[in-house]
Parts: sequence; C-alpha cells; structure tokens
Amino acid sequence: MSIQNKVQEEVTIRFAGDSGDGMQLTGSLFTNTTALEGNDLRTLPEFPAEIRAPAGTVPGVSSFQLHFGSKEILTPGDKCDVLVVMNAAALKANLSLLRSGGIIIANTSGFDKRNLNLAKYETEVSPLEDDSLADYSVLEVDITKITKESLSDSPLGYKEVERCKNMFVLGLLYWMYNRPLQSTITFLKKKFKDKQDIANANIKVLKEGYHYGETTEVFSSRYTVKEASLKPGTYRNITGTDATVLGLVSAAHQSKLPLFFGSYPITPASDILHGLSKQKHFGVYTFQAEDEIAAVSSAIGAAFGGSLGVTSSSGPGIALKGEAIGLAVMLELPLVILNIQRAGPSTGMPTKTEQADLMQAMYGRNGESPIAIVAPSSPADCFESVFEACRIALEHLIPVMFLSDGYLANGSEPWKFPQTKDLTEIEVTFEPARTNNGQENGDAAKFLPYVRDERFVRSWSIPGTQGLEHRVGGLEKEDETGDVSYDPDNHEKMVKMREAKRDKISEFIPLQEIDNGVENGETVVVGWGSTYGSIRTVVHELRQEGVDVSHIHIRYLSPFPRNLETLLKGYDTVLVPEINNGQLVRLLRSEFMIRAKGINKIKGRPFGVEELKEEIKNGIGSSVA
Amino acid sequence: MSIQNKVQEEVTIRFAGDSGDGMQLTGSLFTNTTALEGNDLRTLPEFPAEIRAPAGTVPGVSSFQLHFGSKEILTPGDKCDVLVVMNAAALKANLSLLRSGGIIIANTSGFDKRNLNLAKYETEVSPLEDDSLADYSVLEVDITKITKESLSDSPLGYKEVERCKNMFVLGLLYWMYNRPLQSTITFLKKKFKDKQDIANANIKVLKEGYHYGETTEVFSSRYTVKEASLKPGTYRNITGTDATVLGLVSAAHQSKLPLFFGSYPITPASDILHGLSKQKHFGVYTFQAEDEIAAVSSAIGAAFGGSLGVTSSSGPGIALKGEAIGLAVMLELPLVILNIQRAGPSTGMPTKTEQADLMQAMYGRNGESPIAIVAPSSPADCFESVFEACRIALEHLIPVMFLSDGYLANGSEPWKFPQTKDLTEIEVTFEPARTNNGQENGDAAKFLPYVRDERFVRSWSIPGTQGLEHRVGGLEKEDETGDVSYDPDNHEKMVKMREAKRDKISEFIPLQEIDNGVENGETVVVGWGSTYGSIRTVVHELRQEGVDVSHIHIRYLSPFPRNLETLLKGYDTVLVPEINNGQLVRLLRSEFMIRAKGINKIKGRPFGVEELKEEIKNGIGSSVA
Amino acid sequence: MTIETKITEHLKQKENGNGEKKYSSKDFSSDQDVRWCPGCGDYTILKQVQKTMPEIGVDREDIVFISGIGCAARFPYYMDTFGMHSIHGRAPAISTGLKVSRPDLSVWIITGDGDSLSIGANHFVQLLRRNVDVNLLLFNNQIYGLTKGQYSPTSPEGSTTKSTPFGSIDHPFNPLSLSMGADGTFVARTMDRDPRHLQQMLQRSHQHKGTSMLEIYQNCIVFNDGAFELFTDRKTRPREAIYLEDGEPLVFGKDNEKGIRLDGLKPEVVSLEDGGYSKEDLWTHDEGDKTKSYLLSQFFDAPAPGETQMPRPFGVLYAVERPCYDEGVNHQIDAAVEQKGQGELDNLLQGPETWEIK
Amino acid sequence: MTIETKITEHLKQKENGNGEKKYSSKDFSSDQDVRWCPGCGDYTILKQVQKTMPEIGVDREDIVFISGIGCAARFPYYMDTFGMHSIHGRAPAISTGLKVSRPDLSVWIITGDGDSLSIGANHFVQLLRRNVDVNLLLFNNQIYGLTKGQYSPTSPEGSTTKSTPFGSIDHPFNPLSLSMGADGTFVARTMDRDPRHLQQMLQRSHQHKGTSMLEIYQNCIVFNDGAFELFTDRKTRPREAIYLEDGEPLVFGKDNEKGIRLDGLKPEVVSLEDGGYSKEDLWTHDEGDKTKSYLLSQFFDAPAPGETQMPRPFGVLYAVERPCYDEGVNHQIDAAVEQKGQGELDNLLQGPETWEIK
Ligand SMILES: Cc1ncc(C[n+]2csc(CCOP(=O)(O)OP(=O)(O)O)c2C)c(N)n1
Ligand SMILES: Cc1ncc(C[n+]2csc(CCOP(=O)(O)OP(=O)(O)O)c2C)c(N)n1
Ligand code: SF4
Ligand code: SF4
Ligand SMILES: [Mg+2]
Ligand SMILES: [Mg+2]
Repeated sequence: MSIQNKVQEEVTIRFAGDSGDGMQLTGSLFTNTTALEGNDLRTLPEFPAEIRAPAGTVPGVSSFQLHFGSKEILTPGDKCDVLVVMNAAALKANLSLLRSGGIIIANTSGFDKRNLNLAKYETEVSPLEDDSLADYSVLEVDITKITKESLSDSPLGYKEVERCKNMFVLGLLYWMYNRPLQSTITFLKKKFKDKQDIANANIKVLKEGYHYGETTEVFSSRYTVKEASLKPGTYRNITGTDATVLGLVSAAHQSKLPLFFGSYPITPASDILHGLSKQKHFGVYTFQAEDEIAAVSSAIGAAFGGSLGVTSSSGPGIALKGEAIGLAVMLELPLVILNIQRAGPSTGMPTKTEQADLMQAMYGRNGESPIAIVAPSSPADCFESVFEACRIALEHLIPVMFLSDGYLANGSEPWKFPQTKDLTEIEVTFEPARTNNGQENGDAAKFLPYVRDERFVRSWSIPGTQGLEHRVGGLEKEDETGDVSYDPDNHEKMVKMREAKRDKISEFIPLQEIDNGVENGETVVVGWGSTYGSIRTVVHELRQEGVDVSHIHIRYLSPFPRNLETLLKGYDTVLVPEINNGQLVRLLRSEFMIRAKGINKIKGRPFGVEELKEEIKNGIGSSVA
Repeated sequence: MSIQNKVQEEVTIRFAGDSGDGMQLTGSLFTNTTALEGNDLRTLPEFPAEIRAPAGTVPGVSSFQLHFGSKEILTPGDKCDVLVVMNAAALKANLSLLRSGGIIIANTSGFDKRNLNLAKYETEVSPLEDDSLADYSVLEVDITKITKESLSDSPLGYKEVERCKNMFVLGLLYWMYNRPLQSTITFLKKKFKDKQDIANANIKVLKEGYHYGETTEVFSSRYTVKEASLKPGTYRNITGTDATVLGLVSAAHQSKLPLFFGSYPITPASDILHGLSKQKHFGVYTFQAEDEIAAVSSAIGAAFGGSLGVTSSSGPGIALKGEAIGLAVMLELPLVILNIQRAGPSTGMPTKTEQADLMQAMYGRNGESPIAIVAPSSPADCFESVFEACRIALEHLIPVMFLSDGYLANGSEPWKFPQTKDLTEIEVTFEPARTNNGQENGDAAKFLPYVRDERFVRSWSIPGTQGLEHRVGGLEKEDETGDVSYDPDNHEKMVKMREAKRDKISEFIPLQEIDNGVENGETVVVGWGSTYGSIRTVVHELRQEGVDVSHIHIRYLSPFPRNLETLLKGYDTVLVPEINNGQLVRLLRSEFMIRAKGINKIKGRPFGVEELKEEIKNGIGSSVA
Repeated sequence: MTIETKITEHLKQKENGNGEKKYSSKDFSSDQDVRWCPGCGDYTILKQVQKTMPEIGVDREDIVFISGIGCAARFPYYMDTFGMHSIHGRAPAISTGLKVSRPDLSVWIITGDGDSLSIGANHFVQLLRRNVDVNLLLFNNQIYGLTKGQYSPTSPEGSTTKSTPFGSIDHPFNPLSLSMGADGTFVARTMDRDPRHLQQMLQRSHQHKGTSMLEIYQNCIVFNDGAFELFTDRKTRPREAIYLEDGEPLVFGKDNEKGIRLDGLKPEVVSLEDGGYSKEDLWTHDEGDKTKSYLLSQFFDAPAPGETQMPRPFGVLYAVERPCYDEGVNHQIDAAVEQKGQGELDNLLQGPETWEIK
Repeated sequence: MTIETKITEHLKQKENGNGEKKYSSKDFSSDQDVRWCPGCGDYTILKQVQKTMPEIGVDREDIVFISGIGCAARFPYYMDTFGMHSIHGRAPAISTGLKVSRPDLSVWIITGDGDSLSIGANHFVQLLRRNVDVNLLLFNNQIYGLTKGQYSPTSPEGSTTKSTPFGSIDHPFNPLSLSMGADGTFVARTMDRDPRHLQQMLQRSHQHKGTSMLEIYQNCIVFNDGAFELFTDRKTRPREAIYLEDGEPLVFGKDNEKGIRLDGLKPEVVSLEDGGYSKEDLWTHDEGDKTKSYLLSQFFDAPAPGETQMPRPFGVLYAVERPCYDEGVNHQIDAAVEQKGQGELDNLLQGPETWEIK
C-alpha cells in the first residue's frame, strides 16, 4: 500500500512524558527545524508543579506543545492533533487535550504494570488494550526496546542508552511531517562535541525513528505544512523570558547606563535572573537579594546612583514590594518592576498563568502613588514592551511595572529580531556639576532637586556630582526644594503633581491602534497582555465570518493612550476578556463610564480559541440589554 | 463698665503653645467641664510632627481645638473664635485658623526677643505691638509673670511653678464661658494626691485666672452656651483610639475568645497598642512584633489556634501586610486589620490624616483576594465599627480591614456608651472533636476542612481537637478537602467561591440608610469614614436652606450593602467627597455605572464645613452636564 | 490561662488524659502522597520525625507543624497532625502567635536554609532571642530546591548555580554561630543520613524548653547532590565529623583515636594513640558553657593557613534554660488578673468620668 | 568598571583630583534646622561626624548618607552631602545596590536600634555576611524614639515603656555578638558622650574595608534618659567601661589600677595594685582574634551568680580583612569582559540560531 502525502494548513503536536524523558528538548528541536522550514509557530511547555514528583506518576509528567502552520499562528493551539506519550501517566494527564480522531504515539514499554499503577489506572488492562481509545488512531511502538536494540553495540551505559529514546520520537515525527534531520544532527554534534559516543548514539536513534516511519506500514499518510507568509527578514525563535532579558540589556545599551538587577528567586520570574546573570560581559549587575524587599530596595539604591535599576518577581513577591515602590514614587527615581504574573491569591498555583495583578499594579501601595504600567502581548513582544518600560522609567523618572505572565514567559515564537542600529535611543542626561562659580566649597545658590521640566520631570542628580549635594526621602517633599514639608497646600499640589506627571506620559507613548477591524463598529474586544494571540485569532475568524467585531489590544495600561476613550466610545459593545475575575474591565468602566463587559476565565491557562469564540459571540450586543 | 452676658449657640476655642506648655491637658480639662455642662462637642488635638522640635520654634507648637455648642456638633470647627497662644511660635502657626474678629489671648512673656527669633519673626517688633493683629481683639496677659507671683510663697521649684501657667488660662476661660471649676479641682486633687504642693499650686493659679477675668476690666462680655439636646443617658468623652480599644475588647468578650493583638508601632496606629497593652486583666495578648509582617503573621497564627487575631498599622506598614493578608484569604481564617490611615504615599506626612488607602484595601494583594472592609464615621463610632469588623471576621472566617484615620483616632466626642448586656453576641463555634467512632487513633472518615455552610463559610477547626488533624496553606485548595490542587476548574471555582463568600456578607449587614434627606432626590452626597461630621453638617445646613440634597454615609465598603445601588440610582447627582484623589468614587462608577463626581481635598486635614459647602453647591446638578 | 474562653471550654471536651494515647509512626503519616524527588534527604527526615512523634507523649491533635515555603516546607502535608504550609520565611512569626495564645500545643517549625536564613532571617533571630518554646528544624541543603537551584545564604563561596553561573560571591552564614549570636538557648546539628542521631536530636529538641534550633544537613540530590558527603559518607565521616556528648571528652576518628584539646583558647586535634595525650587531657563537652559552645560552632570555616581543619560537630552544641517569651506573656496576664481581678467590661466601657443627660 | 557608561562619562567632568579639596566641618552642615529634642545624644554624634568628614580625604560629593526611619534616621538631612532618608529598616539593602553599582562612593548607613535590629535585622545580618564596603552607624538608645517610646530589641528585660506597661518580657539582642554571629568583619562600640573616642571610631570605620559596624550608645533624653549613664558618667565610667587598644593589655579603672586576665576560657578582673598581677599577666587585646573578640562582646549580660560583672568594652572589638561583596561583583564583571570581550548586543539579539524568510 502506498503512503499518500497530505497538505495541512496547521498542526498541533504535544510531546508528553516523564520529567526524565527529555520531552522539552524533543519539542524545542522539532520547533527549531519547523521554524527553519519557514512555518509560523507558537509553543508552550508545561512543567510539573514546583516539586519534582516521583517518576511515572501523573504529577511527574512534563509536556511541550507546538502549534505550527502555513498561516499566522498566535496560540499554542487548543487541542492537539498528535499526542506523543512516553508512559501511562503522560496519557492520563494529556488525553483530554487531544482532539477526537487525533493520533496517539505511545511508547508501549511505558505501559507495563508498574507504570499503570504509578499512573493510578484502576483497571489492570492497559488503556492501549481496552477500547478506551476508540476515537483516536493509536500507534504503539516499543520505543525503549527499539532504542536499546539499535544501540546494542554502543559503548554507552544503560541509563545513557535509555536517554536516547526521545530522539526516536523526533525522527519519527520528522518523517511524518517531511522534515529534514540536518539541523538536529548539527545541534547534537555541537552539544556533545566532547562526548562523541553520545552524539553518535542520539543521531543513530534519530535516524532509526525516521526510517521506522519509512519502513513500517503503520502510517497511511505523511503530512506537509507549507511555508507561512511571514514578513521577509531574519528570524530567531524566542521565549518571553529571553525576550525580556534582551530587552533589558538593550535598554541599558541604548541609555548607556549600567543595568542593575536586584531580585529574589520565584517561579516563574526566576529565569530572568538566570538569563541576566550570564550577561556580565555587558556590564550587567545581578544581585540575588535576601528577599523581595531588599531586591527592590537595592534597585532603588542603584537608581539613586545613576543606574537602570530593575527588580522582578511574581505572585506574593510583588505584594512585598509595595512599600518600596511607594518610596520610589516619592523619590521620583526610575525603577522598573517586572511582574511575571502567576495564579493567585497567596502562593496560589505557582506554575500556572494568570492576569490578576493589574489592580495591584494600579493600587497596591499606601496613599496616592501613581506608577506607569506596560504589558507585553506575546513572547517576542516582551522585548519591545520591557524596552518601553525602561524608556518610560528613565525619561520620566517614575516606577514602571512590566506586567507579563507565566504563559508569555515560557512560550516561544519566531521573532524578526532587530539590529542594534534600529533601536531607539533612550534619552538620559544627569544634572551637570556646579562649580560654585569658581570659588571652591563655598555655598552656591541652593540646588533645587525638585524643579521640573515641561514633562513635570525633575532632574536626575547623582552622587559624585559637585554642587548637587542634596537629600531625598519618603516624607512629603516641598515643591522645587524637595525639603520635607507638612504644608497642607504643598501636599495637595504634590499629590496632584505626581499624578499629572504619570498622566503626562500619555503624550510620549503611541496612540492606541486598532489591531484588527474598524473604528466605530458594533463590537470591540479589548484585551491586554497575553490574551493577544487568542483574541486576535478569534476576531480574525469572526470577521471572516462577516461579524462586525474589532480588536483593540492595550499595551500601555497606565496611563492609557490619550485616544483610547474616543476609540472605545465608537462601539456599541465593549467586551474585555481577561484571565482574572475582571480587572481591566473595572478600570475602563470607572475611567470612561462605558458599559464594558468582562469575559473571564480563571483556570491558570490561556483562553482556548474555541471557548473564547463562543464567549465573544454570546457577548455581542449584550451591552444593549 | 458692666460686663454683659451673651448667649452663643456654638464656640470654637483653640489652645496653642509649646509642646511643654501643657495645652493638651488644658484642652481636655476644658472639654470635660464642657461635657459635664451638657454641651455637644468635638475636639481635635494637633501634635508637632514626629520629632520633638526645640522649644519656642514653630515646629514645636502643640495645639488643641475644641468645638462645643447647644446644637449638634460634628466637627472640631473650621476656624476658631478664641485662640490662646502661649508664645510667638504658637501665634505664627495658628493665626490663620482664627476667624477675623476673633479673640486672641496671648501670654506676653512668650513674645520676648528670644521667642520672636525662635519663631522666625522677621520684624524686631512683636506682632502684639505692630498693627498686624488689627482685625482681632487681642488680650495680652503676662501669664508667666502672674503665675510666678501668685506662687511666690509656694515651696515648688522654678520649673514646677512655670508649669502651672496653663491653669491660669483654663481659669480665665472658665470665667469667660461661665464654667464651674469644681470638676477640674477634683481632677487635680486626684492626680496629685501624693503631691499636695503641686495640687494646691495648680488650683491656686486656676482660681487666679478665674478672678483675673472677674476683676480686670479687659473683657466687655462673658458667654453662655446652653445645654445641647443630646439623647438622654449616661455619657463619657472618648477618642477614636479608645473607642477602638474598647470595641476590640468587647468583641473578644462577646465572642468569648482571647484577643491576640500583634502589631508594630507606627504613627498614628501605635496608641491602640498602648491602650490594649493595659488590658491584660481582660486576657488580652499584645505582641510587639519585629515588623508589620511578623505582626500580621502572628495574628494569623493566633487565629489558627482559635483566638480573635488582630493586627494594626498605618501608611507604609499596611503595604507590608499585603502578602500575609492574601494567605489569610486562602486559609479562610478570621483576621482583623486595623488601618489608621495617614497622609501618603510612602512615609508621607505621618501626623496628618488622609483616606487614601481604600483602593489598597480592596486590591493591595497579588491575585484575586477579596476581603471585607468597614469604616468608622466618628471617634465614638470606632467602637461599633471595629466590633462589626470583628463580628464579620469571626462569623465569616475572612480578613476584614477596619479603615479609620488619624483624625478619627485623635479626635474625641461625647459617647453614650453601651452596657455589656446591650452588646450583641458574636456567634463562634469550633468544629467539635471526632472520636473516630470509639476506636482510638483509628482513621475516621476523612475530615473535610473546606466544606461550607449556607453562608459559604468553612468550619473553624482548631488544634487540640481530636480527629480534626488537617493541613492548610497558601497553595490553591481543593474544594471541600482543602488539599493542594492545580486543577483548572477547581481554581476557577475557588476564586469565584472566595468572592461569593465575601459578597454573601451583604446579607448579614444592615441595609444602607439615608443619614439625612430623602430617597429619589436631586442630589446625594455619599461619604465614608471620617468625612461624616463635615458632610452631615453641610447637608443639614443646605436642607435648611431648602436645597434638595441628601446624605448617605457608607460604613460597609466591601461588600456594599445590597440596597446601595438602588438607593444611589434614585438621585440625579451623586457627589463623593473624600480626603484623597478619588477612590470610593471610582468604585461606585465601576460597580454601578453611575456618574458619581468626586470632591477631593488632599491636605492632610478634614474638610472644613465652609469649603465643603461651597464644593457641594457647585457640584449640584453637575452630573447632568 | 486563668481566663475562661471558648477555647478552654472546647478543650475540656477532650477525650481521656493528655499524652496517654498510644501511637505508631503510621498514625502520623497523612493521606497525601509524598512528592519529593526520589532520593531526596527529606524522605528520611520525614521518616524519623514520624518515628519520634509517638515517643514524645503528646496527643496527635496537640501537635502542630508550621512551615514556610520550599521543598522542606511541604513537610506538614505529610504529617497527620495539625499543620500550616504558610508563606515564605514567616513560620517563626506565625508560630509565635500560635504558641503565645495556645501554650498547650507542641509547635514544630519546618524551614529551609533559604526560608529561614534568607527571607526569614529576621523572624529567625527574633524567635531565638525571645526564646519562644517551639522546635525549629532547619533543613539545610545549601540550595534553593523548590525554585530549582539558586544558591542560598548557606551555599559556600564560589558555588556555581542557576543564579551564579560564574560562582557565588557572598560569604555564607554559619547557622549555628548566627543562632548563638542571636542568643539562642538550644543549638544543635544533625544529618539526614544518620537516622539514630536524628531521632535523638528530635527528642532533645522536644525536651528543651525554649526555642530549639536543630540544623539538619539534608541532601538535595537534584540541585546540590553530595554537599555534605564528607560528613555523611561512612568512609569520611569518622575523620570529618565529631559527635558531641555532654560531659564527655571530644573524641573522634574511626576508632576514636583522635581527640580535641584546648591550648588556652586554641582548640587542637591530638592523637590518642602516640601516647602523647589521653582522654583526660581532652576538652570535655559542656552544653552549658557558652564560650566553648561558640568555639565548637566555629569548627566550620576552612582553617587559616597553617591551622588544621577541625571536624564538623554534630549533636547539641549549646543548651541552657532561659525564661520563654510565651510563658512570660501568659504569666503577665495571670498576674494582672490576680492583682486587679478579671476585667469588668462595664467598668472599661464607662471609663474614668461620665455624666448624665436627662 | 572597565565598561564606559554615562556615569563614567559624567564623572570625568569632575573638577580637580579626588580627595584633594579642603573642607571645614561647616561644609558638611546642611541648611536644614536640626529637629531633635534639646539634649538628645544625636546632636553630639552629628557634630563629631561633621568634624570627621573633612579628615577622611573624600570629596563631599562622593559621600552618601543613607538612613531608614527613626529619630536617628533624620541624620542625613543635616549633612551637606548626598543623602537618602529611606524607609524603615531598608537602608542596608539600598546601600548595597548603591555601593555595588557605584564603588567609587563612600557610603554611610545611619540607623537606630529599632531600624536595624527590629524591622531591618534581616538586611543588617545579610550586609555583615556579604561584607559590603559601607559604614553602618547604629545609634542605640534602647528605645523607639520617633514613635514616642516603645521598647526596642535592645531594651533590657523588664523595661516599662508605652507598649509594655507591665515591663517587657523579651530578652534583648547583644548587637555586637549578633554582628559577630553574622560574621561581620568590623565590630566596634563607642558612645555619644565621648567625642574624641567617637571621632576615632568614625575614622576607623572609614578606614576599614568591608562593612564597619559601629554601635553608638546614644542617650534618648525624652524616652529613655540615662540608659547608658553607668558608662557615660565621668564618675562611674572608669569602673564600668574599658577602652580597647589593639595590642595593649586590658586595663581599666580610675588609675588603670584594674586589669582583665584569662584563666583558660574564663576572663577575670584582677587588681594591678596588690602586687598579685602585673600588666604582663593580662589579656592583650587582639582585634584579629575571633574567639577573644567574641568573649569581649560577651561582656554584656548581668553576671551569673558568683561571677563578677565585667566592664563594658568600647573601641574596636574585632577587625579582619575579608573580600567585599561589591568588589567581588565588579571583579566578576571585569573578568567576564576580559575573557569574552565586552558584549556585542547584535550577537545577543541574534542568538544561537536564525533563519531567513525571503
Ligand atoms: C515571598 C516569596 N518569595 C519567593 C518565593 C519563591 N521560593 C519558594 S521556596 C524558595 C526558597 C527555597 O529554598 P529553601 O528555603 O532552602 O527550601 P528548599 O526548597 O531548599 O527545601 C523561594 C525563593 C515564594 N514562594 N514566596
Ligand atoms: C514600615 C514602617 N513601620 C513602622 C514605622 C514607624 N516607625 C518609625 S521609626 C520607628 C522605630 C524608631 O526606633 P529606632 O530605629 O530605634 O530609632 P530612634 O527613633 O530611636 O532613633 C518606627 C517603629 C515606619 N515609619 N515604617
Ligand atoms: S529539589 Fe532537592 S530538596 Fe527539593 S525535593 Fe528535589 S531533591 Fe529534595
Ligand atoms: S525622642 Fe529621644 S532620640 Fe528622638 S530626638 Fe528626642 S531625645 Fe532624641
Ligand atoms: Mg534549601
Ligand atoms: Mg532607638
């Protein structure tokens, strides 16, 4: 029987196995090859909850989902077409994510009694044997066995041999999707250049997998996914975390300031600390502080000294920074706070994503203490967004919170990366020295650290500058002099001034654009942050179906772009999908008095395209009621 | 010339002097006498900013304002009719608070060169000599000198003699306002019962002051302020701080639980710690923790053990508690957080009042973490409000924030105090022991700590109870079992449940009442917290002038009373005066989509009646625009 | 507490006398599956604790385990007692509130080196200073396990970890010296790999009145495997570790052939074989001698050039009695009640001065 | 730092050579009126600091005072240098960020006993552990001054204060022992009432490379007057205080008639008059000897029954060199630049693998 070749517009593959089975690597290698083939794509790894669970158990399952296609791909895909399961637990944990009719590739030796027990399958019979998988086409391969056999003559030890089995899966899928092996082979040679045996073994098994597809008759078809029509240019694949790291280093470079990063580890923010700590040769200071309070405080200290002070955290760690952020508001120093949101409240679900810290970002401090807020909309967009956060902080001497989340941080996509020369410059000038009109150490006219320019921004007067000696602090400041003041009118003036200064930023950020759709339509879907991909996909589909719905995605959440109100008032219905219990929707309602309606999912997961589409359809016209 | 007797409906007296001059005592003694005379009254002390400043300087001035009358008195008064100044600094600091035409009683020996310099009076001539006080009637008395003379034969030392001079002022004012000396004399005898000489000296000078009024011809008139028509009953004078202390002890008494109070000192909250630490014989535990985080954590630990756990702070100290409050939300344990608001942001103006922590109370934590919020409206109302906060916390196992402020804490008013028998009981029952159906230590049916009653409240299962051994924590809990759960649907369910549980409280609090005015009117003024007195006074006046304006004052800010929306929608214009930059107004707008309009003052001071009246007049009908 | 409350009432209904129930170690294991990495040192610690609990004569329902956050901090979930998995670093503060208001409970704090010596170091030293009568088990694996491998305040200088790819720079804490500097009253060390000793130390911690600080060397097999091998490995242990016994001379070595004597203030390792010294010449351990205990806690850093490395001490380095904070607070309340009589709410409400309005 | 930034550029424009400017103490007093209570010990400390600054050979603009919150923390406002009056307890963390990124600055932390040993105790011990090259002046008045008189972690047991009307229960910290427990490299004590010694200690603190922890006994005349009278009062000082000099024997008393010797590990006070002992027999102070320094830091608590009270030591108890955190971080950056060359942003942006879309 001959194998036919089918063309597909998009495919979602999910690799699932035990933490030890190397599914993350398998997934990212397939991703790289796929990227090189010119597909658009989006990936999402899912790690087990913080603690490493015993091998073979459901909590121990680690998976990696890849969605790629010849069309624009903006989400990791709702349900997958192909599910690879290295053991019973992986099947149990992921079956619900496979579309009916989908393909299961199962490593049979992962379904022995031991594994079935570990996975807590009640029945004695393997799900591969009973008819529980009737709606799927299941391919059973004893991957472990084949791997061992093909490496029978390899000098490697038992464990090392075992570890090669993920390459079989990779090879097999390369065959299924007509992918070349080359880039993976190059990678393996490079990675194990000092461990020839391991390199060879992996490559052998990789090819084994490919040939298995070719020789066995089990598959009736192979698939081709054509190139996507991406903008011409040079691309790389990037995760939100890496994009954030790059954005920070770039902002330091473009402002010609040292980057000081003070942080305390916490999931999922920690990876930024890990990434930056490798960039010492860029003059990056990373300080692992004793806690979040010390972390943000150290960044404030560095900012006082003239550095780009940045701190990062997630969940409860952000709550701890509130007091110090308030100090930065009072000091009017630049400070960037990276909040990689995770499911809360309290410790919550550290490995799950959520958007529930927006209100905290706005109001999570004592007194009236306005700060700026910027939110990235995709893994790659973390670069530009965090760069913007730094620009605003440095050019407006104000704390800025960067509101990302776990989904963006861990997800990846192709990125048409910029070149240094294309990056905008960040304008920073330190207040120059005052030489006391010649005569030394004499007292010159008193220096006024809180005099402002037309943007209401004060001067950045750093230690080491003669004649600028001055004191700042958390007590209310007198206008201009910055001296301590309890004067009632001065306090009101300064409270309003700090707000005006924050609001003034709206003149230095782009106008809000419509991502997709028309001005003055029937319905607009307003989103922020990581919901971008799902919303864009849904709105795109609905418009193709002729529905009058547009998409506006807000990056600048505080202050809002100055044309936002007018834009929003051009629609009859305003729908606001969020991975929280309704936060942006409250801001829009109180700011603009528009009957915005929330669409909320609080499951530690991004919106699925299908479910969101349903919700939006139901929401259309609802506000009229 | 004979002295005529004028009747006045209300009078405001301001006592001002150096921190050492005993103005606070003078003021409170006059207050007590006035209360005993049956006037309604309101007082407000103003202490110098945190650090004690050098004697004689403006920052060193301490003052006490008393507003009393035969009518209802709800504010300490905008401007005063009589200003007592013991030195030049006191005059400089307080003159602006005297109404034109008002009386100044000045201690001349406090206006010598030294004092003028200390007070930074540019001119060499004393303000008493130049014509700068032309619009006031000034009474100059060398109080210090007279005091010394009258005590020339007293055995007291120089300093002690000096210290008696405030009694002269008191005596003089008693004469002016036809007050008896008796209660003060009794007080002095009691206070100095072991120091006869001091008692006698003070009493002598007190009488001296009284006679001075009688004999000297300087005054053309004396004043009488008739009894106010207060509800019959037994009264005492009380400050917001004391009322809060009493409310807490009463709540512990009525729930029959130990009160555990964990706190870290901060202005102006500290006085609650001081007050409670005296109540050990009520079984009150006070723990001065190492910081605010330990303070709230200790209260949570106590609550886990079955106590009424309370913590308190102000300003930056509240910001630090956010993370732990989130834990309490997750644990679903009772916790009362007293927030005695002060002017912010950051350290701000610690001795000045503000209402700018409402948004923080609502949203100052990571993730969706709803808590209840209760705000007192007057010094005496702190009693009932904090009692309510405790009741809600204990009956609904939820954190409750009590949002008071510095103005309420330090202010005082007459209080028709309740009797223990009149206090409502707070219902608390601990989950009973399970004796594993007789057989010991055997495993009974698994105990489910997160099963809820019809109010969505789980059981309070305290250590020491056999068979209830269970674990709680900050990770998301599985419904009913309380086990750790990463299940997506469970998370959404629990997030919604915690919100529903908070919202359910609205069925266990009183309906919102209209403080003054009518349902469905033209304008309603909506307030919360310490603005009560000013708003009530203004609305009362405006209604007498025939203006269609009503007053609604919200004690329960989270959840709102269930009839609030309907009530508010009955008015064309909703005005919301707040001592902040607009917070409740945002909540009302986003919750109810009503065009509420803010009236905001951010000067570290309560609203003056006159200024608020202006603002409200201007605001009426504004929303139509 | 002399004052009757719902708590005292509630506890009255407790079945039969305290501490009389008989338990087996399995009575202390909860229904949750343990989720540490296979081979993690935490498993054996859990086992020893479960074995020890039945021995201490406290009813199961009167035992509370409170932890912060970390791998170690998962511990309470696996104990079938009352427990709280709280927030990072705050367990000592939570426990203080609990123990002060519920002195009848046996409170155990479970914490890691990051939880207690990084974010929680303030509460840690304050707890020791106040000497609250709780037991603190410090699982020291010299790494942040839960967050997947950053260095901690106990990681040796130069540790290359996720957050220090070029090696850590900061000088680590000496947890026992820090505890003594904070005036702790019970300072001890044990290791996951010596179950018997671990059990003894748990017993001692329970018996000590006041804050018992027990540092447990715990192997993080995934992110910091072998950190304590020198001390835990059968072969090197005799050379590198010394077990302390109150009143006994400091001897160690495979056949107890070595000892430690004090030359003035300077400790030195001597041989008991070459006849030069006998046991009598050695430093005898005195748990109550602060100076000696401090010296022992200093058997830690690499020796100065020319000096010899001292073996790492295990056992109770220091143990003295000092009034406990929780006891003091309750005494003060009792005293106040004795003196003034239990408070009369009506008197309090009425205050010093009142007046009638007719 | 080998890397050129706007900061390095900016500092180039600095007038004439560093530390060459001549100052008088008044050059260091700002235009703010000092707002401490009349008679507060803070005044004399301020004076001595202003007197010392011109002596240390650092340009005024290169000096930064960073404080937390408290009466003491008002200090920076009165110094005409750069300064930050930050938030309660966090000055060490802020200073760490500043010093690491600006090693060229002379950073001084001003803190109170509450600021540093209560809310800030974690940052305090971490600072000492890391040995960041800053000077920390701990104004210890054994009370919370700014908040008007609550007890602090250094208040003696039984202190009756606003928050402890029946006397405080918790055992206080011994700040010097705590500092040594945290592996501080410079631990010293002085008092507000001995200006000369205070100035010397400020000099020493400046000279020490690493974290200099200088405890200053400071009298709060309003809320805790006379807390240190025994040591500050001319009459009792000779008996109660002992001044330490490196390499000198421990002598004290009005006419240096008393000395301290070590009997094994036990210090004892001996008379130099009755011929029993001479200076040679005494303990000679060695700032570098950790054990001896620890013993000195223990001259603190009331003596055990039968033992005699030791005089309170003033001066530098302990001073050793250890690599500084800030230096280490900068070295690591320099090393990375040396090794890999200064980072090329374009390489970083491009990453390991790219592809073309035509
Ligand atoms: C406020 C806060 N900050 C940070 C974290 C992230 N976090 C969890 S555990 C941990 C440290 C764990 O190390 P350790 O205390 O040594 O415990 P181990 O995992 O090694 O047993 C950190 C940083 C958190 N959960 N909460
Ligand atoms: C976060 C926070 N908590 C509490 C306070 C209130 N507070 C200010 S200073 C202080 C303690 C002052 O004592 P200390 O540090 O000894 O300084 P001193 O006033 O005695 O010089 C406290 C509790 C604050 N300002 N901020
Ligand atoms: S990470 Fe380390 S400490 Fe945590 S469970 Fe695994 S082995 Fe144990
Ligand atoms: S309160 Fe005490 S420490 Fe503060 S300024 Fe006054 S005297 Fe000094
Ligand atoms: Mg650890
Ligand atoms: Mg102090």
